[in-house]
Amino acid sequence: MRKYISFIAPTLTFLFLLILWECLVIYNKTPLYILPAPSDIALSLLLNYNDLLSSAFVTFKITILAFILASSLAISLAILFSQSRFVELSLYPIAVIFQVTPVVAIAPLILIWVGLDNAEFAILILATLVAFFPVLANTNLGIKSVNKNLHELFSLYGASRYQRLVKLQIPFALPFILTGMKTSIGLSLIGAVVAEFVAGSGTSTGLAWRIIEAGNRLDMAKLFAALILLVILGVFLFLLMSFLEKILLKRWHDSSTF
Amino acid sequence: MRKYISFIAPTLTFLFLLILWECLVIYNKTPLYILPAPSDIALSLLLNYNDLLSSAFVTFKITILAFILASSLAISLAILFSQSRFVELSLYPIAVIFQVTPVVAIAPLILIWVGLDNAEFAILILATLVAFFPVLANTNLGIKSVNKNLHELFSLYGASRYQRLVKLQIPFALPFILTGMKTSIGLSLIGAVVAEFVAGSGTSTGLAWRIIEAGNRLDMAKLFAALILLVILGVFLFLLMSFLEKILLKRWHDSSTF
Amino acid sequence: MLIFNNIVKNYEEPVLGPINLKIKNNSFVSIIGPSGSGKSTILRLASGLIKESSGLISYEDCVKPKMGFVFQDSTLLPWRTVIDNILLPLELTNKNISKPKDKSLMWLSRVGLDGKENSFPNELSGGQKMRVSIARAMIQGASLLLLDEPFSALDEVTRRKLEDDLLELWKVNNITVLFVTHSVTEAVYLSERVIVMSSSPGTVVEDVVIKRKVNNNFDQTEEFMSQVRYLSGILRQEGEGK
Amino acid sequence: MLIFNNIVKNYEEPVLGPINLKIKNNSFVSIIGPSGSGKSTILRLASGLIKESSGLISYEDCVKPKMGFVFQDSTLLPWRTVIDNILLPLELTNKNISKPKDKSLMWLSRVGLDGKENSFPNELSGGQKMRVSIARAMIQGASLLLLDEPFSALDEVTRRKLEDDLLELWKVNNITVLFVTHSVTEAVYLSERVIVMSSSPGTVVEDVVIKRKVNNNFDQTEEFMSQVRYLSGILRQEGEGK
Amino acid sequence: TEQSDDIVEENNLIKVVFATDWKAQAEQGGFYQALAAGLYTEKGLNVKIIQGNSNVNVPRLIASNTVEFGIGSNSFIPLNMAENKIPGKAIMAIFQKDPQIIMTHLSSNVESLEDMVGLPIMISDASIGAFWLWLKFKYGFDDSQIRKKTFSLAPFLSNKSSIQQGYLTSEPFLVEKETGLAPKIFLLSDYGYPSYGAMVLASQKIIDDQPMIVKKFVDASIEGWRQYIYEDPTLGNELIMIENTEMKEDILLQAIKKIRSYNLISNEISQGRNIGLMTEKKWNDFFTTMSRNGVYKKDLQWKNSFTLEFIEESN
Ligand SMILES: Nc1ncnc2c1ncn2[C@@H]1O[C@H](COP(=O)(O)OP(=O)(O)OP(=O)(O)O)[C@@H](O)[C@H]1O
Ligand SMILES: Nc1ncnc2c1ncn2[C@@H]1O[C@H](COP(=O)(O)OP(=O)(O)OP(=O)(O)O)[C@@H](O)[C@H]1O
Ligand SMILES: [Mg+2]
Ligand SMILES: [Mg+2]
Repeated sequence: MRKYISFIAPTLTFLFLLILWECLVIYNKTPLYILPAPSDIALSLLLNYNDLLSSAFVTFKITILAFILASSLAISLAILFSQSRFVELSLYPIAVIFQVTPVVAIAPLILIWVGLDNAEFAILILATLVAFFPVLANTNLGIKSVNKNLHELFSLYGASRYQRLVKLQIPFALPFILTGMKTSIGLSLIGAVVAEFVAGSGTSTGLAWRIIEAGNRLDMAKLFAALILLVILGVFLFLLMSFLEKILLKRWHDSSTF
Repeated sequence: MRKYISFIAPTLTFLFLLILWECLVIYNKTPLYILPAPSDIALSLLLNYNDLLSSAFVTFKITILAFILASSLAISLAILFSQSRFVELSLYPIAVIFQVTPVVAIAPLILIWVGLDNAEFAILILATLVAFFPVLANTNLGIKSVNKNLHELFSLYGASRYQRLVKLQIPFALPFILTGMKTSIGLSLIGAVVAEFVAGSGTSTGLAWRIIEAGNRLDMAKLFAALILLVILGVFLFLLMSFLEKILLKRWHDSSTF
Repeated sequence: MLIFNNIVKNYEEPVLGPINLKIKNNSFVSIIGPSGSGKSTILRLASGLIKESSGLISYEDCVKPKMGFVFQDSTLLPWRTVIDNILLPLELTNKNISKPKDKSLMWLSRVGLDGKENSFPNELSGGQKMRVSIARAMIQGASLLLLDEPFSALDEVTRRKLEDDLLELWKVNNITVLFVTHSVTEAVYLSERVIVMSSSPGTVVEDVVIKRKVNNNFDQTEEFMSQVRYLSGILRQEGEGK
Repeated sequence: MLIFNNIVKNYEEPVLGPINLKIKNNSFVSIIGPSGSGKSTILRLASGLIKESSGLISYEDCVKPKMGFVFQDSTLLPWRTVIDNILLPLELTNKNISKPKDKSLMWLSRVGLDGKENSFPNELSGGQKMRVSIARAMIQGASLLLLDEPFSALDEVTRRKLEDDLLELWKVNNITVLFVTHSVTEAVYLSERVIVMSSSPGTVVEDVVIKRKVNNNFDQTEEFMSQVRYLSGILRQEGEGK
Repeated sequence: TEQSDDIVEENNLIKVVFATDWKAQAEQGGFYQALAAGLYTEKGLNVKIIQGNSNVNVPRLIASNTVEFGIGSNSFIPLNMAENKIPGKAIMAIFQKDPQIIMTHLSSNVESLEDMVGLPIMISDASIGAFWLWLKFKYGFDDSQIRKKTFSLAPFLSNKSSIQQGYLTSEPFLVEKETGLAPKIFLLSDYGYPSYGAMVLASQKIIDDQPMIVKKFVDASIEGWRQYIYEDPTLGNELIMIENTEMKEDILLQAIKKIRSYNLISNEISQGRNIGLMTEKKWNDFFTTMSRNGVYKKDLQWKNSFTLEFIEESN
């Protein structure tokens, strides 16, 4: 029982919410075009099965790519920061700049830069920009939180910067990094969708495309079906990260009871 | 000298980037409508001083409100999670759902829900949704990372849940929370802008609106002036948070050398 | 009365037990034994911090007494100053003590740390941290003191002073002390009863009542020496038996 | 030769110095003194982990010798198993030792931890952690050993065994040992020279060469006892002078 | 006050809300003119205009009775409403032909819509469900040609071979202003695109319950448009520039000129009469074109998407 609770608890909540939603819609007679009931959405999901799944796959692909790119970029940057206070002070604000620049606003520039024919690449860049900051901030915190005593141990043995990095700072920062990544993976997904909204092309039609399409047709059930797929994807990716975290932190870290 | 480096380093980088930008634009004869030079932007900033500043203020206000709302919400939620594993398992996925639902997609619903006359309120809700997750994830990690020995100490003295929370978990998690907030404050700003993009009615006149309108009219200098203001706001808020972090963590935490 | 009834503790492998012990109220009992034999584990079981794998731990009247615990590693809150660390138990038990600050300064001075009240833990030496931890365990007037090698990081002078303070405290206040140490002399000097542990898994191999005809300069007497020799002998056997 | 020339260390207030010391190569020097007198600080200065506020520390030939350090609190990497913790110095100094694993298992067994090689630090008792830390300091064959109360968390049997191991190691390998302890008997038993510190700020109040006519059972001799009594007396004065 | 109570008396004026699909601009000038000149007030209406943006979904606002009136950008929208049984319909059409254009640079060797097949075109989200469908079946355009049109013209301007959609009254002017060269324009309606532009949609509730109010709104709006395009637009423009501080007069004036010269709201013959006109024939044309090509099911109750009861043709 205790073993399955981590599976049962969220499932129960979901079921409860779905039923509540269904009942509210039925009770209030909310029309379909304002808020479809879960049953309508499920029906639409079945009807548009093919479209929606292939779109979800497109979005999934970009999300994963953006996530990997963003994480590696952010971790590398944080590592760079840890090597030099000057670099950190100089570049951290630049990272903040990228974080706070809205995708919508820079999409045109990126499109010009990569060329209209590389819209997918533009999406990838934009999604990466959306996702990288939490990993950066958390890796930075993690590396800085390394115990002074452990640092002294490494100094004593004349550890090179590289050794200190891979044998001390990274392992120590791992729980921090993973938490950053747990935030980041959701942002990658959001980023992939938003970027498709603002810079997409007709050649790759992710979930944003379906949302727009359904919105144009006022087909709310399909719109919500796409949204639900998106959310399922998000929760799935999050659970994946949680699982990875559990494996990586297995025995030693206090937070790994999760 | 060492004392001022945290001020000089980023300033130098900025100056360097600005000069590089200016030179590149001049050298490539980039037309204004693609990428204005910093000097053009500065000029536009001066010319549209009043408009832009008042818009920046509107955005600033929403950002701060959303940030406060998001942080308190996220911290409360993380605290709730720490009290019951069951609640955590049930609600964390819901939080993930809110994180991965694109603002663009739920904006219409929120707008209908709060009413068109309350567009500002809708923007606030949306910006809050965008910003809350990093604080949640980090507070959660922080609370979970509390040293086992310290927990035992508190058990020994029969500390109540409340005491454990305010005297152990929160202080311990503080560096984590603050890092989450450093990510979050940027997201609040982004959220405020994006929400205004998607849910702003004519009455809201934040920076997003300036950006779109200037873009529509091809006034790139003004568009970039608005973007630059946005970025300055973002960096300012980030520095504010860093400063707060420095004060709060002052002496004890290993990461507070920042 | 604190009763260990057939207590066993297992992690992946068995580490302790079965243990049967009765600790009388107001007694001073020392536990000695090789490193890793489960001394700390016994204290943690007694305090309820960890749960036994089998067996039963019970207190007289079935009420958990108020406990002070000096952990083997000084467990200080890094974000609190020395004085605030010492005040922690009072805050947590909501005890309305008059002048808590004065009381904690008194304890600080007793452990020889006058003037360090506003230092943070990371500014203290190893022994100083331990002493703060001792002061903290003492301040709330516990009726059961669990001390896990409290003095082993201290120089002999400080240690001797604190040992005498502890004895004084024990005699005056009717408290029960469960004292882990690896110094046989310390155990014999302080306690009424010494329990010797052996390891893998930890069990009690000897449980002696200390005979003490005189109280003054007990540690200069032959009686003292012979008991130390006896216990050391057992320990040595244990150590070499492995 | 390790030379302390007018070394002073201040934090917010002065904590150490001025200190003048010459530690000859291949000597075994103990430092004793009250808690907080700056013993750990001296080791950290000697190893270059912290910088002196004024004065100069120099090594013979101006080359930093290879150092092993047992910190006062066992500083283990929590994500590494015992054996991987012990192997760390070899990894960091990129020393190509044949069969590093065997060597570390040998050390593990010497500190009495056979079978614990795959445990994680949080699964060890206090004394076991310290012993891992000792094994780690020993494994790479340092020429300068800095030991900060390495044995104070250990029971007497284990301690006595490790003391003898240490002496053996020192004699066979031509290494220099700087040994912090708060046990006068330990200091006299082990070392050629004992330095006594006083506190606030930490200075050297006594610096004696240990006379040792016999080597076998030295600690049973009157010579041993008298030197212990002498140093204890100084320490007691220091402690009570405060 | 609760706004879903939709109609509230205020100084004896009846309050109605009108949601546009974009920020205040000349393309909605007539409504602002009517508001500024007090035409609505004369009819006893207190009209509140809410500016939209590309994300405001007007049909949904109407469906939820959040607003009484709103703009439907093209003929697809009322049909989509009918298809989804959304209670509301088109009551008048401002632009008799949809001002949607596709533009290329003057130097481009694209000479007609057919030439664009296979080339990337920047299209807005909303248009993907509208004229793009028509282009697809009429000329064989394909979704893979679509690139997102951002709010900025920079991607268009920076690449001499790019193609983008636009609004007759706005983008060409900006392009010319910026580059000195007017772009090549392909007005879709010239190629037979059968849509109306900028229709007024009304909620079914107000049509059923208070047809008089609808009628009054229509009449006042028609008069507003007449004044705005064919008389003096100053009042309307002033209001627009208050509501949208980024709007400039030169843009407004050129748009008015274009609306007049292209006969967008009223043809040469009627010159200011018959504004707002819709005909069943044109609706029928539109629907049959679309349904024949599979955009709509043949049995769609297309007549539910509009009502002609509030506008009448005059000669
Ligand atoms: N980071 C610091 N900031 C301020 N004071 C410090 C700091 N580190 C050490 N001290 C002070 O320096 C003095 C010497 O400390 P040190 O650790 O060397 O003592 P020690 O002789 O090793 O004591 P012990 O036997 O208790 O380990 C102590 O009084 C301590 O409070
Ligand atoms: N979390 C754990 N997981 C596995 N084994 C553990 C754990 N905690 C303790 N042990 C084992 O239990 C045994 C007893 O540990 P304990 O800390 O009680 O020893 P101790 O007698 O206090 O030793 P010391 O004198 O070194 O402090 C040890 O062998 C230790 O390795
Ligand atoms: Mg122990
Ligand atoms: Mg020390």
